[in-house]
Amino acid sequence: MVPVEYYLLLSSGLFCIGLFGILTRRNALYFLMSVELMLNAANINLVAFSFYWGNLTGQTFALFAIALAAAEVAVGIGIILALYRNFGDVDVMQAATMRW
Amino acid sequence: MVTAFDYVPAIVLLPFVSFVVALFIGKQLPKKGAYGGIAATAGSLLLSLWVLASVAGGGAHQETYWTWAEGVGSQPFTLEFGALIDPLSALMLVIVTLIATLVHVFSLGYMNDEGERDLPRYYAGLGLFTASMLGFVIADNLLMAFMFFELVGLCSFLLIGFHFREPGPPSAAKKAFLVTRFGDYFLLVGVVAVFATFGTAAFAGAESFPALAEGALDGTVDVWTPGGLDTMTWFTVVGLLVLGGVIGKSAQFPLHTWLPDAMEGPTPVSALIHAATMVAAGVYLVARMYGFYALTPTTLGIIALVGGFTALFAATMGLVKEELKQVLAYSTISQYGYMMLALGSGGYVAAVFHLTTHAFFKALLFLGAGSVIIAMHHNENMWDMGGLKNKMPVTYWTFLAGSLALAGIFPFAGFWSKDEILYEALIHAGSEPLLFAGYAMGLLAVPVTAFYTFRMVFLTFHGNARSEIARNPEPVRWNVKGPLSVLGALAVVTGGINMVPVQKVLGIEGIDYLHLWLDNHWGGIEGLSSHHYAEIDPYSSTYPFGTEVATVLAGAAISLALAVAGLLLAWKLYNVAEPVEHTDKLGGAKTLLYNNYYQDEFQVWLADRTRGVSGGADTFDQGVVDGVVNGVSSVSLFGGDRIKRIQTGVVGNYALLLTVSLTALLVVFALLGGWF
Amino acid sequence: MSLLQIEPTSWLFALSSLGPTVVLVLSALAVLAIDSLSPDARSNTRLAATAAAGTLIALGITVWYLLAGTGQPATGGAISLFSGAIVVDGMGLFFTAIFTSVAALVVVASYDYLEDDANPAAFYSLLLFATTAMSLMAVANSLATVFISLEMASLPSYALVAYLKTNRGSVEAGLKYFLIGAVSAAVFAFGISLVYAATGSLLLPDIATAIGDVTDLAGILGVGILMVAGGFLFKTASVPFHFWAPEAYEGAPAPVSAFLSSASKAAGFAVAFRVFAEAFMPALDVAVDWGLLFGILAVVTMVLGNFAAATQTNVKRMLAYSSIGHAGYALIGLAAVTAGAGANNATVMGAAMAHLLVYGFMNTGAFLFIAMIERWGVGRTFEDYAGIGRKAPMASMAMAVFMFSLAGLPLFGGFFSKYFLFLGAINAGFWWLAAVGAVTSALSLYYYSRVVKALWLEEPTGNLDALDSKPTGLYAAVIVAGVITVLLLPGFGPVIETAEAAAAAVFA
Amino acid sequence: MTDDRPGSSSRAPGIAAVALFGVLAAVILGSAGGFGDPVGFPAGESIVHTIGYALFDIGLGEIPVEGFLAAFLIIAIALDVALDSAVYLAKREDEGTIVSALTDGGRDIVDGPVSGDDSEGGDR
Repeated sequence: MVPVEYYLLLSSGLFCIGLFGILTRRNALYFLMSVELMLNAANINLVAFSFYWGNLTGQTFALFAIALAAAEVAVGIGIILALYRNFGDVDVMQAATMRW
Repeated sequence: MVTAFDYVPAIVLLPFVSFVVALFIGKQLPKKGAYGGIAATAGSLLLSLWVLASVAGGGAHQETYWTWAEGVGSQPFTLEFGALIDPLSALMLVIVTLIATLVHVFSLGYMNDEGERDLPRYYAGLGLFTASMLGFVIADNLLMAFMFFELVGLCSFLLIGFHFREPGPPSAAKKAFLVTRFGDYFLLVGVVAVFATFGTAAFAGAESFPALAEGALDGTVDVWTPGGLDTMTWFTVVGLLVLGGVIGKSAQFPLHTWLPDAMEGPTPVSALIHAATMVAAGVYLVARMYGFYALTPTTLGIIALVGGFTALFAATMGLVKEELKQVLAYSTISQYGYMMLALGSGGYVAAVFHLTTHAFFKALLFLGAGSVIIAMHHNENMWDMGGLKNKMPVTYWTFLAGSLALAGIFPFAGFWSKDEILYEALIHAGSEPLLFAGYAMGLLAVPVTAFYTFRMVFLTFHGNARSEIARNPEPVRWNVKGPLSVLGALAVVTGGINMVPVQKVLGIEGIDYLHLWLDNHWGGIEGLSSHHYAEIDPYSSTYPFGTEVATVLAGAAISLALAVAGLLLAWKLYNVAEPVEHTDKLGGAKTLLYNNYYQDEFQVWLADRTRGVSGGADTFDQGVVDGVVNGVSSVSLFGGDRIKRIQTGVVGNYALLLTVSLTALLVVFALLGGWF
Repeated sequence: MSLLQIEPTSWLFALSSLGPTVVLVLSALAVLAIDSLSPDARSNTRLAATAAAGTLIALGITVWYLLAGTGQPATGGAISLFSGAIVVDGMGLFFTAIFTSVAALVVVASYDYLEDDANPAAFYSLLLFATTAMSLMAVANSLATVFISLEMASLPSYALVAYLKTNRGSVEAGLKYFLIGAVSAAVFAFGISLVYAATGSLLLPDIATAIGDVTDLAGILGVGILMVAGGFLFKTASVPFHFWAPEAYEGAPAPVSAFLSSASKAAGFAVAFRVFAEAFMPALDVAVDWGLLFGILAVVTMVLGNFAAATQTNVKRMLAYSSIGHAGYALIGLAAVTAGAGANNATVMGAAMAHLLVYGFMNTGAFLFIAMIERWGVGRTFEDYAGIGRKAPMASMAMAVFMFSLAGLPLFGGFFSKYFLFLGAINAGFWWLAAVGAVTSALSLYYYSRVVKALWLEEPTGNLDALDSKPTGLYAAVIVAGVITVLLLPGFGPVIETAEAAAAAVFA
Repeated sequence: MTDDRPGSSSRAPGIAAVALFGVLAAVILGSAGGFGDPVGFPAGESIVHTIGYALFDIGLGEIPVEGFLAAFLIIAIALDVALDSAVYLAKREDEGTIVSALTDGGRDIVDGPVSGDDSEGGDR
C-alpha cells in the first residue's frame, strides 16, 4: 500500500507544475490548462484522503470540483474570445493598458 | 418651572436653523441671510446670558439628550449626546455667541456692502460654524466634543475656501483641514483609548473619566491598560494623544502651519476662527478635561513647553510680516501659546482668563483689520498704508485699544491675563524647574509682541500715506464701526473681571471674580472647580521674590517694563513720517537718522539683530516646519508612488507576486508553527 | 456506522428559511424568462423592474427575518438545513441584508446606465445570480458549499466585469479578474483538500472538533488554512490576492465596480468570518496563528491601499485602491480575534460587520456617482471633475457625503463604524492595528478631500453641458445611498447591536 | 499565438513555483510521521451508490459521508450561471454595436485595425 504522504507529494507536485505553467506561459489557453492541473491536484488529495479517512466526503466533493472546473473553463473561454476580438491575440501579457 | 437650562439646545439650534435657512432660501432673503444669522446669534447670546445668570444663581446642569448606541457584550460602550453647563461652559457660551453676533453684523459691511458673490453660502457657513462650536462647548462627553470638533474643522474648510475662484483659498482651506485633521486622528485614537480604558467619556460626575482616572491613581478604581502598562504611563499616553488634536486645532508648534495660510478666508471668518471658535476649541478642550490632565505631570510639562515655545517662536515671526492679517495670525498662534503655557503651569484660571480677554481683543483687531482692508480696497500690505489715523478715527482708536491689550500694557485687558499666566508659571517653577523654561520663553515673547503689534499700528495708521488708496480710503459704515466700538470697550475693561494683583497687593477681598466663578463660588459641578484642579495638580507654589506680594509686583513690573520697551522701540523705528524696512537702512542711513548717533547706531544694530532672529525663525517656519509637513506628505506620496508600481499591469507579474507572497507567508508561519 | 444521522429535508421549512435566496434566484430566472419569451420586445424597463423588485423583496424578507429573530438565539438559535451544510443565523441574514441593499441600488442605477444597451437581460440576470450566490456564501456551513457558492459568485462577476465586450478596458479587466480568480480558486481548492486531509471532514463544526486531534499533522492543516485564507483574500481584494482589484474596478462598468467592491467584498468577509470563527478557532493554538496572519495582512492592505490611492489621478482607480484599503479595515475584525475571548471577539467582529454594512452604502454610492459621470462622459481625472458641484449640486453633495464618510469624518455613518472597529481592536489588545488604521485614515482624507475640492471648490475646466441630462435611476440610487449614509449616524445603534449579537452567536 | 515562439516567454518566474514546491514538500515530509494506516472502505459496499445517496442526503449506505444536497442544488444553479455568462461573452454582436461604451478604464495603446473599429465583433 502506498503511504498517504506520497499522494500529498504527488498532488503538491502537480499543483506546482500548474503554477509553473501559469508563471511561464503567455497563451491564455495554456493558462487555463494550468489552472486545471492545479484544481486536479486538489482532487487527488480529496480522493486519496477519502480512502485514508474511510469516508466518501472527499470523493463526492471531488466530483463537484470537476464540475466547477468545467464551468470555469466555459466562462474563461468566453473571456478569451472577447480578448481575441479586442486585442487580436490571446497573449495574457499584452492586455496591460491599465496599471499603477 | 421653565429654567434657562431648558433652552440650552436652542442655543445650538438657533445658528443651525440660520444655516439651513441661508442654505435653502438665502437667495430670496434680504441681505442674503445676514439678518437671519444676526437674529439667530443674538438670540443665542441672550439665552447664553440667561444661562450665565442661572449658573451664577447657583445652578449647574447636566442632561443627556440622545443615546447613540448601546453596545452589547461584556463591555458595553454607551455613546451619548448631552449638555454640561457649568461656569466654564456658560462663560464660553457667552463669548462665542457675542463674537459670532458681532461678526455677523460686521459681515454686513465687509461682505454685503462690498458686493461679494455667493453670500447665502457664506452665511450658511457662518451659521453652521457657530452652531458646531456651541455644540462643542456644551458637550458633556469627549466623544460628542470630538464630533463637534470635527464639524468645526469642516466648517473652517468651507469658509477659508470661500473665495474658491482664486488660487490661494482652496489650497489654504485644504491645508487647514488636513493639518488639523492630522492632529485629530491622534485625538480619535485618544477618544477610543479613553473609552477602552474607562468605559466612559463623560467629563463630569463620579463616573466620569477624570474622576475614574483619579481613583485609578489612588488605587481605588481598577482600569484597563494595554499590556499591563503602568496606569500613570498609560494616562500620559492618552493625554498626549488627545493633545494631538488640541495642538492641531489651537495651531501650536509644529502643527501651526495652517493658520497663517488660513488668512485667505474672509476677514470676519478669521475673526471668528481666531477669537472664539476653531483655535479656541483646542484650548477649551484642555480646560474642559483639565481634571484629567492635572493628574499627569509629564503631560502638563509638555503642554507648558509647547505653549511657551510657540508663544516665543510665533511672536518672532510676527516681526517680519508685511501683511496686516499675517501679523495678526502669528500673534494668535503666540497668544494661544500663552494659554497652553498657563494650562501646563497649573494656571487653569489664568488660561480661561486669557482665553476670554484674547477673544475680545483679537476679534477687535481682526475686525479692525477688516475695516482697514475695506478702506484699502482689499490691499493688505502694510507698506502701502500709513496715515490712516485721521481718516478713520473709530477704527484707529479701537484698534489701538486692541493693540494695547495685545501688547499687555497696563491697564488693558491683555495685561491682566498675560501677567497672571507668567505669574503662575513663575511661582510653580519652584516645584517643576521645566516651567522656568516656559516662563523665560513667555517673558521673552512679551517685548517681541509689543514690538510687532506697534510696528503694525504705526505702519498702518501713523506717518504719511504711502499709496494713493491710503490717501483716499473708502469710508466704512455703522455696521463696521458698531462691532468695533463694542469690542473696543471690552478690550479696555475686561481685565476688571479678575484683578488678582490688585487684590493681592491692596488686600481687597472678592474682586477676583473669575477665580470665584471658576471655583464654583456661585455654584457649579462637583469636581470641576479650579480648587479641585489645584489640589490634584503636581505643583506647589514658591515665591522667588520673597513674599507673595513682592512676587506679584515684581512679575508685573518685569513684564510691563518689557512690553513698554518693545512698544518704545517700535515707536522709535516706525512712528516716523516715512518708515523704512530697517534692513534697507544701512546704506543711506544718515539721511534718515534723526537722533543722536549712538542711539541710532544701537537701533540699527538692534533692528538688524532682531530681523536676523525673526527672519531666521521665519525661515525655519517656512523652510523647516512647512518643509517637514510637506515632506511627510511628499514621502507618503512618493511611497504611494513606489507602492503602486508593483501594479505593473501585466497579469503574469501578478501571478508571480502572488506565488512569492504565498510562499513567503508559508515559510514564515511554518517557522513560527514549527511545521518542518 | 449504520444508517446515517441525516434527517430527511423538510422542503417547505428549508425554502422559507432561505427565503431571500429563493426570491433572488427566482427573479434571476424570471429575467431570463422574460428575455427569452419575448426576445423582440426586450424592454430595459421591464427587466429592471423585475430585478429591482426581486432584490427589494429579498431585502424586505431579510430585514423581516432579522427583526423577527429568525435563526437567532431569541428564537432557538441557528437553523441548520441540508444536514448541516447550510445554516441560517443572524450573521447570514445581516450579510444578506448588505448584499440585497447593494444589489437593489446597483439595479436601479443600471437602468440608466444600460439605457442604450442591446442586451440588458444578461446583465440583470448575472447580477441577480451573483447576489444569490453571495447570500448562499453567507449561510454556507461546509467547505463544500463555501467553495461552490464562492465559485458561483465569481463566475458571473467575471462576465459582468467584461460586460462591455467591445471595450478594451472592460475586457482586459475581466481577463485579469478571471485569471487571478482562477488561480485563487485553485489555491482555495487545494487548501480545502489539505484541511480535509488533516481533519477528514468538510463541515465546519466537525472540522473544529477534529482539529483537537490533529497534532502531528499541524503542518498540513496550517498550509491548508493559509491557502483557504488565500481564497477569501481574493474575494475581499486583500493583499497579496488583491492584484486584480484596481484594474477590475477601473475597467468594469461603474455599477459593476460598485457591486463588486461593496457586495462581493462583504460576501468574502461573510464566509471568512464564519469559516474562521466556527471551524478554525481551535487551530489558533494548534496549527497556525491565523490571527497574526490577518493582522499582518490587514496592516499591509491598509497601507498599500491608502498609499497607492493617494497618488492616483483617475478618480475611479483611486476609489478602487481605497476599496482595497477598506478591506484592510474589515480584516481587523479577523485579526483581533484571540482564542478563548468570546465577548471581545464578538465586539470586534461585530464592528467589522457593521463597517461592511456602512461601507456597502457609502462605497456603492461613490461608484454610482462615477457611473453617473461616465454616463455624462465628462472624463475621469480629478481635473475633469472640477466644478461639477454647481451643475449637479444634489449628486455632488451626496458624493461629498460619501467621501467624508469613507474618510471617517464624524458626521456620517462611516465614523461610527470605524470608531467601533478601532475601539474593539484596542479593547482586544490590538492597539497597533488601531494605530495603523488611524494613520492610514488620516492619509485617506487627503485623497478623498481632493474629490470634494474638485467638485465644489474649482472652476470647471471643460464643457459640462452633458450634465443637463438627468438620469433618474442613477440620481435616485445615489441620493438614497447618500441619505442612508447620513442616517446611519443617528441610526447606528441598532446596526451595531444586531451585528454584535450576530457575531456573539457565532462565537458562542 | 504568442507562446510558442522560442524566447517569447521567460522561464525564470517558474522558479517561484519550484520554491513553493520545496516548501510544501518540506512541510509534508515534516508531517509524514503523523499519518497512520488508512481506514479504507468496507469490502462489498458500493462506493458509487453511496455517493449517489450523499448527493440527495439519503442516509443509506455503510460508508460515512456528509450530505451534499445543498451543494448539488447550488451547483445546478452555478452551472446555469456559467452557461449564461459564457453564452453572453461568446455571442457575436452582429447587428449593431453597444453604443454606450461607457467605461473609462481602458486606454488605447495602439491605433490599429483591432482597436479602431468598434463594430468589428467576430473572429477575424
